[in-house]
Amino acid sequence: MDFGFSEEQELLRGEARKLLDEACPLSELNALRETPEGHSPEVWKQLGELGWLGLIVPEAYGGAGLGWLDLIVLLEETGRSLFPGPLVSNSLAAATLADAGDDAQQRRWLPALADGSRIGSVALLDEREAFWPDAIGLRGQRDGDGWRLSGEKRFVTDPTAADLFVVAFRTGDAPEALSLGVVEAGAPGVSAKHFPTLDQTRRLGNLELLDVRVAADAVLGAPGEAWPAIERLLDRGATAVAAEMLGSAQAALDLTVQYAKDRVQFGSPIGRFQGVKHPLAEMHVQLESARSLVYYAGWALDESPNDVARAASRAKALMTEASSRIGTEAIQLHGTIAYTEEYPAQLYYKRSKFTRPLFGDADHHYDRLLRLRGL
Amino acid sequence: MDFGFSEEQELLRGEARKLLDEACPLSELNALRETPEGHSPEVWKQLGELGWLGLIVPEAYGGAGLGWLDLIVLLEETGRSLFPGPLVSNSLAAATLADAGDDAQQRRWLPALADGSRIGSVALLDEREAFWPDAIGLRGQRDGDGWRLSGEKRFVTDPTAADLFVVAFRTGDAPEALSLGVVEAGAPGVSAKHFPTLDQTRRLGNLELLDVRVAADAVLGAPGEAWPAIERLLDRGATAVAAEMLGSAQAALDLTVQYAKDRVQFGSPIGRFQGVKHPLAEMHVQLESARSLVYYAGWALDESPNDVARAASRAKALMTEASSRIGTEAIQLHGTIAYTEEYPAQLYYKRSKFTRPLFGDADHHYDRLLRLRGL
Amino acid sequence: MDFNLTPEEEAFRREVRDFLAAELPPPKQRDAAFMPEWWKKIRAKRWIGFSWPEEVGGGGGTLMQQFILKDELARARAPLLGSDYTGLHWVGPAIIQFGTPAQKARYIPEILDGQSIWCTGYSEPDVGSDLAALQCRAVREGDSYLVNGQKIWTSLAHFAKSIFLMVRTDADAPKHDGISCLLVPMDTPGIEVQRVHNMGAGGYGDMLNQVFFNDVRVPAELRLGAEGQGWEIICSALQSERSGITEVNRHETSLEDLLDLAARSERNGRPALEDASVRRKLGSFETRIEAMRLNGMRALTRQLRGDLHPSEASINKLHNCDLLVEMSELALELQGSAASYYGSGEAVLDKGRWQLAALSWPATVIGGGTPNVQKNIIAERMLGLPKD
Amino acid sequence: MDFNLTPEEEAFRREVRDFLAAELPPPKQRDAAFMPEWWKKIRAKRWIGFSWPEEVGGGGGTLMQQFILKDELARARAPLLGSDYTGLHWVGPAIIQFGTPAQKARYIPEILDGQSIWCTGYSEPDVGSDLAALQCRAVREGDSYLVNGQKIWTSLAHFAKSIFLMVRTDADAPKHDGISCLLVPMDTPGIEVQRVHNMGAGGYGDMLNQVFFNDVRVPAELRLGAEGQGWEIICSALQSERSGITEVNRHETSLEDLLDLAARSERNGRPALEDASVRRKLGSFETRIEAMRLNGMRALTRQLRGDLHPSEASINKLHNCDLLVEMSELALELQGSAASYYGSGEAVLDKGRWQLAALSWPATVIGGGTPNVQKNIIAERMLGLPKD
Repeated sequence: MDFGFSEEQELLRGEARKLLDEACPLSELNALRETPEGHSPEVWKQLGELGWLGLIVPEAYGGAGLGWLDLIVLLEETGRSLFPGPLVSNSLAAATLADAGDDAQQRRWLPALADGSRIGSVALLDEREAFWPDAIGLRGQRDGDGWRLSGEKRFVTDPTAADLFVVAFRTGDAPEALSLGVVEAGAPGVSAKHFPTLDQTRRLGNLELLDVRVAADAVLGAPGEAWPAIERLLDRGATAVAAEMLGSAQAALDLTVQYAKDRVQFGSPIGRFQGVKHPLAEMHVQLESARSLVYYAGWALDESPNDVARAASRAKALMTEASSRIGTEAIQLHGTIAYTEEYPAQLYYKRSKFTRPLFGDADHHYDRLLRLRGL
Repeated sequence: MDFGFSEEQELLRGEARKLLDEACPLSELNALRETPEGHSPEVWKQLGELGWLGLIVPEAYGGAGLGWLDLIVLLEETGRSLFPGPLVSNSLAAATLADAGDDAQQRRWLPALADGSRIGSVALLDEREAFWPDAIGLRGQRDGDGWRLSGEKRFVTDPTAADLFVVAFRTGDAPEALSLGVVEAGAPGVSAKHFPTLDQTRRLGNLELLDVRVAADAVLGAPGEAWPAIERLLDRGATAVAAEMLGSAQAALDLTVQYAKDRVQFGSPIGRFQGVKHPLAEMHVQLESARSLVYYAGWALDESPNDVARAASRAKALMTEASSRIGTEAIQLHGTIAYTEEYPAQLYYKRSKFTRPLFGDADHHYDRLLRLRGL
Repeated sequence: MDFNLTPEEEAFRREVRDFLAAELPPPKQRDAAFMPEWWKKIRAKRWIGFSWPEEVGGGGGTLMQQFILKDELARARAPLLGSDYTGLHWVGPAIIQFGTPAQKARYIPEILDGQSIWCTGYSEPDVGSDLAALQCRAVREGDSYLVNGQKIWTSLAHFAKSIFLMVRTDADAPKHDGISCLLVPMDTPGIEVQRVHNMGAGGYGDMLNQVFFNDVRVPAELRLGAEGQGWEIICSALQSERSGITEVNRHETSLEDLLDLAARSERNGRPALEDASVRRKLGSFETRIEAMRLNGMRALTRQLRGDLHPSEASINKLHNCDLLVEMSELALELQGSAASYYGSGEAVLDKGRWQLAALSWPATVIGGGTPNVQKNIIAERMLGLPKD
Repeated sequence: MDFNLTPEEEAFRREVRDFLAAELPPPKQRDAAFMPEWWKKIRAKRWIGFSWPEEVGGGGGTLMQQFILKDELARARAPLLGSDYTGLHWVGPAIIQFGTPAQKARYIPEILDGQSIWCTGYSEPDVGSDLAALQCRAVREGDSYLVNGQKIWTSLAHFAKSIFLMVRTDADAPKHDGISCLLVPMDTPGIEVQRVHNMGAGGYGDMLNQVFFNDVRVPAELRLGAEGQGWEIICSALQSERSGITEVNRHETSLEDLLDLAARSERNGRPALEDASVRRKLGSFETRIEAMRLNGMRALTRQLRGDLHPSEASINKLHNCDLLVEMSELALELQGSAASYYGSGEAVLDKGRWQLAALSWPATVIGGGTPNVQKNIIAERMLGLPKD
């Protein structure tokens, strides 16, 4: 038994941290959010060249052929630096293609997602924001051997940066009669838009589909039988977001601990007072525990498929609670400086609220854990 | 506007505290719980002579003709001293007779409840412990112009001390088709028993009814139309229990504050550390707030009937949270001494758990507050 | 115990209510032209400065009248009473209590008439909760003081006309005894203001600044109170109504909005109002808001009887902080991912009022004396626990 | 990262599992005669003292084997490993590390064979969390010490055969340096034991005492370690497996019982398992129990690699306290008024296990180093915050 990372993984962590600190420091975030892309295409290209965009893509399709645990190392670092690039979106699109696509489909799309020449995202939700099969409402109309889609997918991450979308749609009345198809951003009838977000470092928006054709060879797997693949996608999404949250929550906690050591009030550092010290200890406990769960979920994705649902739900649930608490208390334990634009505490706070609902909040996952026990 | 007590009320408080401190100190509780009555008949007699058992009974029926606010002053003091006598049970039985009984019924029973020669209690719950009309299941069978009852009423306070019970029973299929009747302990088919409780200072048990006749002149109000009176009884019960909780929670908090001032660890009183100081401040805030709500509920019972439901639910809800937290933290903030038999902290802890479900816990009342808004 | 009003108080409540019904349009109909007109009208009724003595131009309202006025104004969602919030709440009362006749004559009327805009110079870079440690120096030179130093988190300084400035005039005295208060025009040479943007950049409450004092010369006649009396001025407050009824009514408005949001929301695929956890939270908010109202009325009763504990307000301050944070959190949770949208676009629910709430609570929770400071006050001054 | 066992470890797990399947009857079939037989069998397998070196009679189990053994025993709801809990967990390891050959030969075998019953003499009336302030005096007189003083909260003292006693041998040294450890027979003249009953009087865990020492003469050869080495002995601990897997499995058993209770309960007139608030709490318990398990495995990994942080265990200790308190609270809430019944009567649900839980958590939560102490340890030793 070994609950630790390999030397290669530690190396990856070190390189990622170094690159992100240099190429994408917090001080650049304000400038980046004003660009059309919302992130730096140069840095994205660099990540592609390093092979990091295709970490989990099989080598046969241009990827590094590594596992989720490796991706989690990288995501923890992008979370730490509040990296604004579409790494989660792209990784989930690639993972779903690798999971549910046939050889031709993987050959067609994966290499571009792995080398960074194209960006992928996933479009799951529409009218209702819930993570049960019946929440997906967008209905595909038969069109020869393909389908036609008209409607709006909501809460799509990086909608305007993405070149292609893995879209979930309904092809029957039974709750689980769902399908997955690939829609390209440039295809007729496709338009994407993002809206300003509270977390200005992340983009979110809608994918509008006006009579968009999904040809038979763009449908992943058998039509009407995609729910298991969608559920795996949800678990990967929950784990990936949790890994990013782990990095940013740790950064927020580190910042606050350092402030508590440095800031002198009433003649001593405020970190001497139990009113500051004890909440920090509690947050450390919560975060270390969420860390254990996130790492285990990554391991389960690679090695223990039957464990994934529970592992991912536990990880996202506790990580969401830890991140949300740390985000808020990082503000409260600082003074007024916490909510000035120049100081990063407010960025972590906003990020913690942004990531909370993605792929299900703590309430959803605690509830799901009981369902997984048949309760 | 005057949110304070009158001089007479302050006088009552002072007298009650003095009498209870002398006649019923905490040190006597262990001995009293071993007696058949579970409380001191002598002290009960004394309370009767002082007129305190009939505080809210109209003067015409042998009472003091005072209000709920006066009773709350007394209950706060009995709560503070963990007085084991059946004051809440007796007061609720008397209040329901005064509320729903006719002149003859009041004349028949109230004077004895007011002077202490007989003790009353109420028996509402049976199979289900909920505080909506449909939870009352015991069904009355028509018998001439009266009714016959067979079944078990559960969670009856002071069941073996009481001489008569106000019993709720069902006389129709509609959820609210309920009646109230008086059952005397000595009547054929009536038997009561109590079970050992965690809070050894309070008795709780069952009232068993085996083909017990309730004559027409023992039914309070019109048969099948008692729900409004029962709901008022529930509100009075919630308020009365909350008033007792206020007294005992304050005593538990006082004990803990004093300990924090006296107990020296690591060279200074533990009350200097924010890890002790801040929870105590939070509990003080919660308790003072519950205090405001309890007093207001008492005032509303006397003066503002339309306000009672909301006022009572708010009071019982916040008081239950405050009491439960203070009960638990009084243990945690002390050392090992807290859970030794000789030290009163454990008595307050047990009492806080005992009173939590009575007349609805915090969850019930928060939920009810939304129902009262039509939500 | 009696929660009814006397006939005189009832009459005053009716007067206020009738006036508001006649003169105050609903929030949506209030345009730019409305505010100056409104202030003129309520100034005529002496409701601006209503708690101030009549001899300085105030309303001379009794405590109960103040309570009634604030209660009615908040229920009617009336705008703030007067344009110079800082002048009306901090500077005016201090000048009434500590000012010379000349200072009163000069400053009080312009505060009441909305001709002034005050800011307060308290916090400094190394001085947060421990305010008495402030370092900004004022050295007496003849008839004036020479001020050097820096203030931070100075709300409104970028358009204030004057600053209510706390300076250290005696570096050798114990820290509480060496502070004095100066009333300084912001256009005095040597004052420089730099904006500090907050996290809701451009939005509500974005009015923080740093203020630098570089050899600023302030005539000694602009000192309020005696030299060294600054700490007393900071701690003092005129006898005015302290029930906090305005905050209570504001929370009640928020709760109504939140219930309305909950009725439109889902949790885990089911109506949010069927979720026991959501119901419990909402019930708890309602209960705590009512507790604040009643706590305030208990405090007011004690104030009327003349025995109000000076730390009493800390109890409701903690409730206020908790409610601001928890209600905005629940509102964001109810919105799901839509909570991430910001601004005024179509994707933003309820015109973004909850996002604004999530960005603006820190100004109150931290700016108003942090919860930790309030807890220390309660523990030490009300429960008698030893100081740290 | 790898959560699989090596073939050798798998083989050991199978060995344990097979043994338990063959030899351990289900809980209900275990009668009074069973325990001594059971201890004889597992002593023969060297599972009592499994982490101790073979040369003193221990099992010499590797860290991973210890983990596997504890995990399997707990899953099978096996009874405690050996009858002298204090001897096995505190006294034995200290004697192995600090004892003379004669002390080892005299005490270790009887601990392993269940012939000893130890108690520990740490706390004193004025000494709680600040253990190093202990005052019980031992004065050297020739070949022996004369002990005078008092201990309190001494578990098991009323039937212990020996006490692992911490005394002050040097009143002038800094408080951590003047403490020594004595191994004292309880029948030594001058020792008096008084019971202190706890709140679950007569029930589980009611084994507290005060112990008075009145001119108790203790031969110097019964001193463990050097004079003044007492604090080091208190702080030390033999290298044994620290994953906390036993507590984790115990919580899991509790959670199953709690889910079962919830399935039979109502909240506000509806099935408790349809109540979102109850579901959320149960899901949170499951999640934190699993986090404890994984935290323990991360700690074990670091222990195997030789870089375990000595304060690591505080993280799971806090979870442990929270879970004990919160799970018993929810169980009481689910039972409603039936939670008030105590004892073994028909009215008591689940044989009173939750009432017992509500009365027994303080012994762990307070007795095991209060949560506040654990938070200080985490903040100061892991986060590097300054000491108070």
